Amino acid sequence: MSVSDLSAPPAGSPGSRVREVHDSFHGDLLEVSMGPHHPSTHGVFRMIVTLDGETIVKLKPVFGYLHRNHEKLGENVTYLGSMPYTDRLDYLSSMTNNWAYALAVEKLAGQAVPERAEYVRVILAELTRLLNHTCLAGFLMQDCGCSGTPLMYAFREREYILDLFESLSGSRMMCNYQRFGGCRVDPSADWLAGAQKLTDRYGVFLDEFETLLTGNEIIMARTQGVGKLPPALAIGAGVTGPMLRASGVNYDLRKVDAYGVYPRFDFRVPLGDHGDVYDRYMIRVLEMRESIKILQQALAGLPGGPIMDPKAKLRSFRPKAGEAYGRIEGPKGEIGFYLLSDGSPNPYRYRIRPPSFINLTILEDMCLGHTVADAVIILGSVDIVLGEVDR
Amino acid sequence: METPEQIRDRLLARFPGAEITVVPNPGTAAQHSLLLGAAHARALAEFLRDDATLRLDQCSNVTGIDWPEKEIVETTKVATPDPANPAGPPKVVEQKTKRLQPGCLEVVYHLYSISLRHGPVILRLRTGNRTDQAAVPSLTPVWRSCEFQEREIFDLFGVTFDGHPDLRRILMWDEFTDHPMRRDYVEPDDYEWEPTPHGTVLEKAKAHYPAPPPAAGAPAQGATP
Amino acid sequence: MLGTGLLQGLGVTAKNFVGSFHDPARLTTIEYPEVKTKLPEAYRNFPFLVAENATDPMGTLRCVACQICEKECPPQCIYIEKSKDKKPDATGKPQLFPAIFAIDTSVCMSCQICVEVCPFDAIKMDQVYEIATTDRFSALLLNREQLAKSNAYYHGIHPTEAAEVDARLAAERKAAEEKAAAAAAAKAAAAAAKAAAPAAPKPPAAPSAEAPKPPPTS
Amino acid sequence: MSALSLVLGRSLLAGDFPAGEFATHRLQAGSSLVASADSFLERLPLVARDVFTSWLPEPWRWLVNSLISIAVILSVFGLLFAYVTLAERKILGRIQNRPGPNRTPIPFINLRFFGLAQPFADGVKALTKEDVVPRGADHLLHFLAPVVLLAFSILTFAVIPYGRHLVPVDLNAGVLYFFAAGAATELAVFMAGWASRNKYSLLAAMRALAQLISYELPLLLAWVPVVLVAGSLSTTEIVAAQAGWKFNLIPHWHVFTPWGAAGFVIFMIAALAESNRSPFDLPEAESELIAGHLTEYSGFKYALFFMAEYFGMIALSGMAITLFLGGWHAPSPYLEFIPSYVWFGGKLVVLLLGFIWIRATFPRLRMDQLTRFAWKFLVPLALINLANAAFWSLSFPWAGPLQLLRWLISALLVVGPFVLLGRQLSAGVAPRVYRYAAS
Repeated sequence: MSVSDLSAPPAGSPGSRVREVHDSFHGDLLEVSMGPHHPSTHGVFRMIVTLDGETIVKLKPVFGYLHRNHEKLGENVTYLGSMPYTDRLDYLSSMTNNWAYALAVEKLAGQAVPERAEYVRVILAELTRLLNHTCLAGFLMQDCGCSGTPLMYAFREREYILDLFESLSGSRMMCNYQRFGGCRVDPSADWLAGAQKLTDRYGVFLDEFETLLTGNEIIMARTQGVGKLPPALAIGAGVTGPMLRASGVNYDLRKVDAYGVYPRFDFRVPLGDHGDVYDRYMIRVLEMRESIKILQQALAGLPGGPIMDPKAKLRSFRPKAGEAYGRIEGPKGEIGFYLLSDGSPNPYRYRIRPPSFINLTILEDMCLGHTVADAVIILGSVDIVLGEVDR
Repeated sequence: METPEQIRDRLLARFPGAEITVVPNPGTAAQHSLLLGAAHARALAEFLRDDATLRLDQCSNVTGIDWPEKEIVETTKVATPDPANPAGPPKVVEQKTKRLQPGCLEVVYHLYSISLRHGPVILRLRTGNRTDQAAVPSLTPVWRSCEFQEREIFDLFGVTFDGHPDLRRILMWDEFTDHPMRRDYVEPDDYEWEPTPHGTVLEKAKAHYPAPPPAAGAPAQGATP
Repeated sequence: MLGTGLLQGLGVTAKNFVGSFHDPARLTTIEYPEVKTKLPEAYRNFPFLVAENATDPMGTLRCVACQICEKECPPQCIYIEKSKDKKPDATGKPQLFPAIFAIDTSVCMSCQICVEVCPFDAIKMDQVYEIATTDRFSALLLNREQLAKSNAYYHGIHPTEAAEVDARLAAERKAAEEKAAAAAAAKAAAAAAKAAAPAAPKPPAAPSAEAPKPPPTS
Repeated sequence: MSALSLVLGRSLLAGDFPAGEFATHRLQAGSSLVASADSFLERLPLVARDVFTSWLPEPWRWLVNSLISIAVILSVFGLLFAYVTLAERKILGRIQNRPGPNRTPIPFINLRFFGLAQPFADGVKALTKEDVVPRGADHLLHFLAPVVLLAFSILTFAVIPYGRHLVPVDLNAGVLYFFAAGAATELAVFMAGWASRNKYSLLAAMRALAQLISYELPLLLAWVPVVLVAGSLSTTEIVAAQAGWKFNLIPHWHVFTPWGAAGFVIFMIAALAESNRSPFDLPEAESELIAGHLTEYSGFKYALFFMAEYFGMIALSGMAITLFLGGWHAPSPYLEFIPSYVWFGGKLVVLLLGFIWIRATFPRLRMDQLTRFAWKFLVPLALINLANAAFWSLSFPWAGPLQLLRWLISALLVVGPFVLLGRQLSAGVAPRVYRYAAS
């Protein structure tokens, strides 16, 4: 089904297309409140959508239904005490949240990390990326109207990764695993063998998953040309992660910041040329294939040695006064932590840069001129988790 | 990338009247920042975005910091002539001076360049005080990514951004009046406290439920002697 | 040609349908109340207090009410009140003990930070998960008696970790005993030396010189 | 277009070919094979009915016979509905690597037996749930919508021949009656959407109407060739036209001709859309419109909607069997000892499984794509298919090598337009190749 003759005008700046229609031919505009209890707003997100027929002429996102003032909580507990709370930001990718926070604190305190811990962090971050992207593909297809089948396949594979997380950190989603200066537990040989087995099989699953979805004409018709995001707008709006790369901007913090031991691994950064929903889906699939490559290399090259820096302190941890902003490439984009220390055990200011919140900045621009059905999948392709958006 | 001092010098050369100070970061991260005056902030930001050697096209992170009024006690050693022994060495007396550091609200912008792959350059804007002069110019016209983050700072810290296209509360509901991220914020006692056995929560729970029913209130009472 | 992708998709679902009858990897559901997965050893859910002895849990709690966990607990779900008096711990050293130790499991998020910060290995993570109740308050607030579980139980759920902890504690006790013995010997020598001088005051008895209880070998 | 109408007009005027082909089939139907197939089992339903009603006086017997037919249809298809929902959930589950509902025990004996009691548990739940009507709703229409919907879908069962002797009403324009009653169901959906006073329901109602207008046409155009070839609008005649086997091997079903296969596929696609099934379940698109026109329904009214949806699905499958799959005819002369109604049921179950399989696999189309797919793809294909069927009828006397040519031309008339229209339809939509950053 061609998208060229679709009556989709190019998306303008926010609100520019709002028109007051009261003549007898066009009728009134219809304002629909999608959410906070809507099946495909991925939680308690709400969009106030103004419709002309089924075409969106205005879309205002409304946040805060899951707001618990996470940053205030962070200021009232110790540096260590914030670690379990970071699990609850983006609860699909707690390991990368942990890492981003640990990285920021290590920057703040000048804490070194042993090599083995860096490798384990890479392994866990890439497993998290697999988990997150698989889930996203499943949810996106659910938004497209699949009756749960891709989602259940995605969840089947996610379950294997969560089993790994559980046997390492003790919890499936709320891992609370990274520490300042290393990781909490050393992965056993059994665990590493399990991770290796999963890595070896994952490509097979992806092949089957792609057979089901990637070449499917309905999915291509639904997603190609929908929610286009031009690169200039994407950069200006602070969009990061797979969404930015789907717009064709080559910016992957694993390459740019070269944090951890990422420079040692050979992997490529896939880029999209259209910046539409299909590209966002495909970039994630291709990133998963690159993650498998990183996992293979990291598991093969995992060095021995301690998992925690012996000088790292758990109790009475007081970094000296100063500030630091640490960021990593999370599965959803740049997850960063800004910490301001006044020398006390609690941070003076604890700020999270939530990627999915900032990626929502241009939601309206992407949705204007499309239909309700498109808005749902555009939102799905942004990949939001409300725990992180509302904090 | 240029150091903050170099950036400051270049900015001063381009915008002669601008107020730019380098705020050093004593921590190990050594991410120093530039404190901009409100008058030129937007022009400076636009320059930073468009300048060929910097090209800071991405504003990654925007955050607020609350600095309440603080009493600072400074001790200075003053040498006064010893009255008992005028001829001898002067007596050193410690004088304590108290001064009130005025409070302010600060907005911090972390800028990165996607095209040149460097950063961060950190900008700071400060309000005059925490009450009636809590406004800074908005940088949303320069970087679109500030839109929601500045709304969040307006919501949680109470900084007003001049020139923001859509400055409304974002995380709290529209009828909410206070700014929860300020350090002197007091939680309202208007929501359901669960009687937990300790600390402030129990105090509030007791105050809020003067006579709890025995079945529901028993745990709190049972745990606290 | 139009439709090939759709047909391939139908093939994948058909493969999964057929596979669900013979391939365990394509029918992954575990029917929960009847069948339960084996929990990994690292699994954690809600803390408990370790007591050395199952028969007298309150008397042999390792906890000395130092309140570190109470301070570090991120959601502030632990409430401790110290005892007024002291009683001997496993090594015989007089220690404070928690007169009240309550954990509000409706607030607890099983983050394990209390376990990590505890210097006495007194609080460990449990593996319970079928703990739903209809009472929102009292049933979710666990007191000292409900929290105390024996070291044997700890060995049952986290064998590797428990063995490490026991080995470490045994080593610490041995070191303490040796130190105490050395101190007693030194004191005895000093006393012998002082005995020559009758005017010398009588030295106080070293508290740690009492015979320590043997560590439980559960 | 004019050429097409010319062909059609000529063939209709000539009037000999359908009768010719039909007569041939009749001849075969009258042969010894069929006579031997009309066994006791075949007559069993009638015999059983007559045991009850033979003692009645004539006008009463007719009435009671009709009532028994109605009761049997309602109970059989009610039960089929119940177990299709269960089968759907279980098959969807199996496809999604989970067992599906399997825990509901049979009451009192507490035996699970693969969850076979599940539909009854669902029914009890639906009956005991509170019936919520929004305050702003149009109460009368809100109440009427599920009733009307269900009534119309039940009406469609009247003309389907379920077996050799099992035709509830043998109308001579049965097919027309069927589609007239079937089309009214969309109006009930619109009624529900309008009466609910809910914006999602209203959007669903708009979608339902657009879908009705778009898909009624290909649905009708898909069966016109059958009528053309069979020469009758009566369902029994159409089934009779498909009797017999070529070389005792290939049945004379319409689906085994090029135009019949194409017509069958078009019919099934349009039937998917007519019964609001995935991938055309736009009116109740749960990821977009919560539950569409069902948003404000609960309890038994909601169950009625479901029942109507499944009844519609069953009826359309039954009509597809009648039109294209040889009705109750057995696929092979050696299998004729199995009663005809069993064959009908078997084919019905296969088609329903196809519906479920498609639902498990495909995502949903968008509204504009849905209508474009109908107008730009299905309608032209169906029109060409009509011409194809006309050609097929005209070339009926061709024999020998000409027979091969007949097949070739007819197949070309199916494949050629499909490829061309498909290419036009999928212009701009293709799998993509991605580049990788240099560093």
